[in-house]
Amino acid sequence: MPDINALKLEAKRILREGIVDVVVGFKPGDSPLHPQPAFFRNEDEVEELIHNGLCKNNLANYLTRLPKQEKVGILVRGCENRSVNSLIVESQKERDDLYLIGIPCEGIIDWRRIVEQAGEHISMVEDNESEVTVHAPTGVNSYNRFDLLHESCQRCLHRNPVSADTLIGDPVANGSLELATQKVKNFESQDIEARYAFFQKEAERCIRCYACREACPSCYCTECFVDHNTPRWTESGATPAGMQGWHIVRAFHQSGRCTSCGACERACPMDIKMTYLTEKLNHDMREKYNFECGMDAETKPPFQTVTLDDKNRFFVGGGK
Amino acid sequence: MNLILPKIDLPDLLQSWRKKFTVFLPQKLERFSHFMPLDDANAEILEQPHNTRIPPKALFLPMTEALVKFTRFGTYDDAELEVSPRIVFGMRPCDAQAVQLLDTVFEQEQYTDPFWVKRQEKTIRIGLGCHVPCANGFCTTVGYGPFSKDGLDILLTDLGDSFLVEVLSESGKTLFENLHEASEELKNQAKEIQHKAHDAMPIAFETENLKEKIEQNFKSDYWDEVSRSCLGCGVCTFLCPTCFCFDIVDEVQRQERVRNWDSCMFRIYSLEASGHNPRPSRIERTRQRLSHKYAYWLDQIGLIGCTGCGRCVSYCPVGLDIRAMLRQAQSLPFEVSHAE
Amino acid sequence: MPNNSRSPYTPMPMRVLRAYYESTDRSLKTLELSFESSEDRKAFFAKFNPGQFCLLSVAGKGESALGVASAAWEGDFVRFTAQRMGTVTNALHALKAGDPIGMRGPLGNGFPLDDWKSKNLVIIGGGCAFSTLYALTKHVHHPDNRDDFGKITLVYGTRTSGLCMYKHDIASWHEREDMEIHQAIDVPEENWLHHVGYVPDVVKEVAPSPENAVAVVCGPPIMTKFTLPALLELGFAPEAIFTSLEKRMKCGLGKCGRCNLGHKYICKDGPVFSLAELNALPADL
Amino acid sequence: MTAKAKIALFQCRWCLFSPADQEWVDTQLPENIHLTKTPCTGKINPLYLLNAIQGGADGIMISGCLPEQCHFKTGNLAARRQLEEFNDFLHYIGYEKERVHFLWLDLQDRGIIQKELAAFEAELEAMGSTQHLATRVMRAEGGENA
Repeated sequence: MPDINALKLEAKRILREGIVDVVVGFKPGDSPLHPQPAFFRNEDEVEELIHNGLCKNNLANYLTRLPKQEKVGILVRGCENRSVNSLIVESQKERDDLYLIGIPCEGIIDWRRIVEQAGEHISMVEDNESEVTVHAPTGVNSYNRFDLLHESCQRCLHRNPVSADTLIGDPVANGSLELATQKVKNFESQDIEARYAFFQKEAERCIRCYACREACPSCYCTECFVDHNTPRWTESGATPAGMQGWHIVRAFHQSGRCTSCGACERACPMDIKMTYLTEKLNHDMREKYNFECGMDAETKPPFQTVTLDDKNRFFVGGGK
Repeated sequence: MNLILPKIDLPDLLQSWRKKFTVFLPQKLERFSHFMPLDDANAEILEQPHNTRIPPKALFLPMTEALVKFTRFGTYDDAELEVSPRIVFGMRPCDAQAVQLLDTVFEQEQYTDPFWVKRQEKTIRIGLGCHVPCANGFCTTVGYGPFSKDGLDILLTDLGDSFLVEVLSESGKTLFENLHEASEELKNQAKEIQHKAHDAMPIAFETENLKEKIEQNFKSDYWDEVSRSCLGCGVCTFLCPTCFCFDIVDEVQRQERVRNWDSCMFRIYSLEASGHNPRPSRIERTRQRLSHKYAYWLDQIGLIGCTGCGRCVSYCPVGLDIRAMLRQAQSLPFEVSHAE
Repeated sequence: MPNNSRSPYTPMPMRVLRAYYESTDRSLKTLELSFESSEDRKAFFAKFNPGQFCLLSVAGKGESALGVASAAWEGDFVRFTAQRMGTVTNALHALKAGDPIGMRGPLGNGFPLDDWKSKNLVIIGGGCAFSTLYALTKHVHHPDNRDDFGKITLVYGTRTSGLCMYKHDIASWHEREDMEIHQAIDVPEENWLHHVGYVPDVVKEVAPSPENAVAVVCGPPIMTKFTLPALLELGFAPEAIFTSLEKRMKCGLGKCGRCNLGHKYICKDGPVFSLAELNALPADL
Repeated sequence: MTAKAKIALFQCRWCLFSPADQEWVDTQLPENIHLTKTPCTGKINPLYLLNAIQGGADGIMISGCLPEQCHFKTGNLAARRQLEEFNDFLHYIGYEKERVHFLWLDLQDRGIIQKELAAFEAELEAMGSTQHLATRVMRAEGGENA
């Protein structure tokens, strides 16, 4: 866990010294399970700043929502740092306008798992190195932290910020590629019927609230393809075709742009699994183009670069 | 009329209803509960204290439904809708109250929505009171309660190994024909449970003058403050039992004009063809959502358009809490316009 | 299919009787629709009042709300003028005489003509929003109705002379003795004999008397915004100033929720509101 | 399958250099093949493919130019990356990979597209129709249970 006082000091310093206009972080919510993203504009406000394992949002999301000219300080974990880099590559923000306070991350706790274990009346959650202690009217219980983590965090590959201006806390051990790709490989090893059945079952619960889209830092288009009416790319209602179309294209638009932060899945009110889709794309980007999104602020994603080296990657038509 | 139903008899009773009705009751779907039709297998009757994820308004106003069938030759016909008689079992009072509120929208004298009415007429609503308070609900705050009877044909109170069955309408009566009248003792026990549940619900915010404060501070910075971290997704409105906005879209391939749930939190919701948008940012959209529930409904029917189910609180992706927002609204300045 | 059982979401069948461009730049097209069923026709005219709107349907494209631009006495047809804007209006522009079309309506409340009896009318319009005012003027002109109202003053402004709608009628109105008509364009043009300037300025210049008069304003939001204060300045009471509003609409029945202005729905409670009513509602336009 | 397999053909308008082939595509295409001509394969958005599948196509053929022969220099390279990945992705979620067929044509080729289309059609007919990926033509479940 980051030293909260060190975080506050750094946030206050950059505000005081005028390095940034606003610091994006978290503040406590009404319930201990739901800290809220918050914007600190002066030193006094920073007193409210918190950062713990229940801070579930990808803060990079707010970079495209804040006024363009503002200089922004932002608390970044591994995934958030990479999302920031990806936004810089896509010209959504200038690196010079940003100050990244890096936090090595030990994973985000899935609040729904806490509720499953301890009920919904939670008065306090203590987040320690390896254990999470939950205070509920039924009693105080401790759980293994790793088991409570959100799935995408359990298999997270890059836990440390990659290009932070300052790092609060000591770097943690990064995940293994094997673990990170296991899910995709397992899914791929199933037969086609089982894969479709899973996809269908997950997509079917969609209510088209677009929380996944809004929670994703990469989804910053002013007009999404589902909002178009001429042409209407897919059905706009909660019909099988509409729901599947949405999930296919939403995920596909993330090819080479997804940092596996899992914010989409955490935002979903219907507990729809989505990261197995984007993980597949990330896996392909890695295998085919040796590309990992957001590792630096220069490399363009594969779909933005073309090279003749590709020419032999396909079979050639006409029998050649 | 107060009857007593031993819990042991419930599965058989539910199955016996299936001869004449489609019986919807909350069943487990993934990690939450959802209203689904009962089949042969005796479903586990969910004893979770909290609500289904999707409110039962979806049984009356489906997420997607055909309104009109058209042809490419330009003829139009009503979409057919066959509704078999149904029972919705285990509706929480907040959700039943919400359906009652929506009746005032869809069953107006001037324009009645035939689809809503058809579903409504064919449905018997059996409510299950909440003897265990939920974490994020605030029904008593907005003037309703964990055992409120509005919009229900039957209200059940959990007495441990049996239910007290309060019959509230004629159509509900026929369903429980062979049950015994409850003893005075059990009736009193139920009353006590109901009062206790009511008192256990905390008052989340003051509603006095709330409407005036919201209305008078239409241009206040308050809206900017409370909406700053809002993502603009539709979770709060789609999971809300009283949100009813819909979009009408032509699905060309199916040759149907359908209505889909829509949300005032979406940018395109109010975007006009000219490019003008009366609610261009999340500030105005949040204001619309809160004002609609806590001011406009009051003007229209004199009731708060929020039944305090707490879904928007539990599932907001950024942890925005309507209770906190309204507490903050209470600190806004306002002038008393008419003295008593 | 019996008509009385139709759901309020299902359009009635109509046919395009005439379709012609209204403006020289072809951005405005007028459609005159005839009824396919006589029952529908009777039901429509039993309810119709100038100021109301209808939802026109093009199968597969959607619906669009348009104000009715004809008076009931003109004949068994309904006139609309559509500006080419989005998907539906583009489809409307592609229609020609004889094509089928769907229509729902009349919807909304129209102008409160009964309250206006024996008063002078000041009619102020701008651009294509003039259509319902045209219907109003036509209605009042009918000999049966003319004596119910006092003097008519009409101010109609467009960006250019080419964008002026219903040119033939408007030209003839200049000849009429029972009305005063002021036409305006935004920028000077050759051979233009009328006012040059924005509508609010023209209103101030013409200075219609507020004495026993009501003013009706329909125009683009920016014009309305500046015309209303100009009228107040001239001495019109907020209760005597009326305007017709529009917002994005879907159902037209006060159900789909998007056209609300505070607790009122523009489709169901409007679209005509007096300034006094508007002042009591939030400025959510 | 009783009816003929429905094929959506996306064709880069430069890839059929031979006027005879182009004329055949423009005028004599069998009815079960729906042609969409694009300025370049680079213009083919994955959404077009989705639309074709959801519109009820049994298979999709994309014909374009060889890498060095693109009229716009690199349009087909971009298309190759995206469309290949899209196909892989659809396969991942349970759509048969064989239903999307890429035909990269050399400008010197003659008469190939006819043969390829016939072969593709036969292949699709052998595979039968698929229930994988919902189509827009299908009606939604009456909306009874949301």
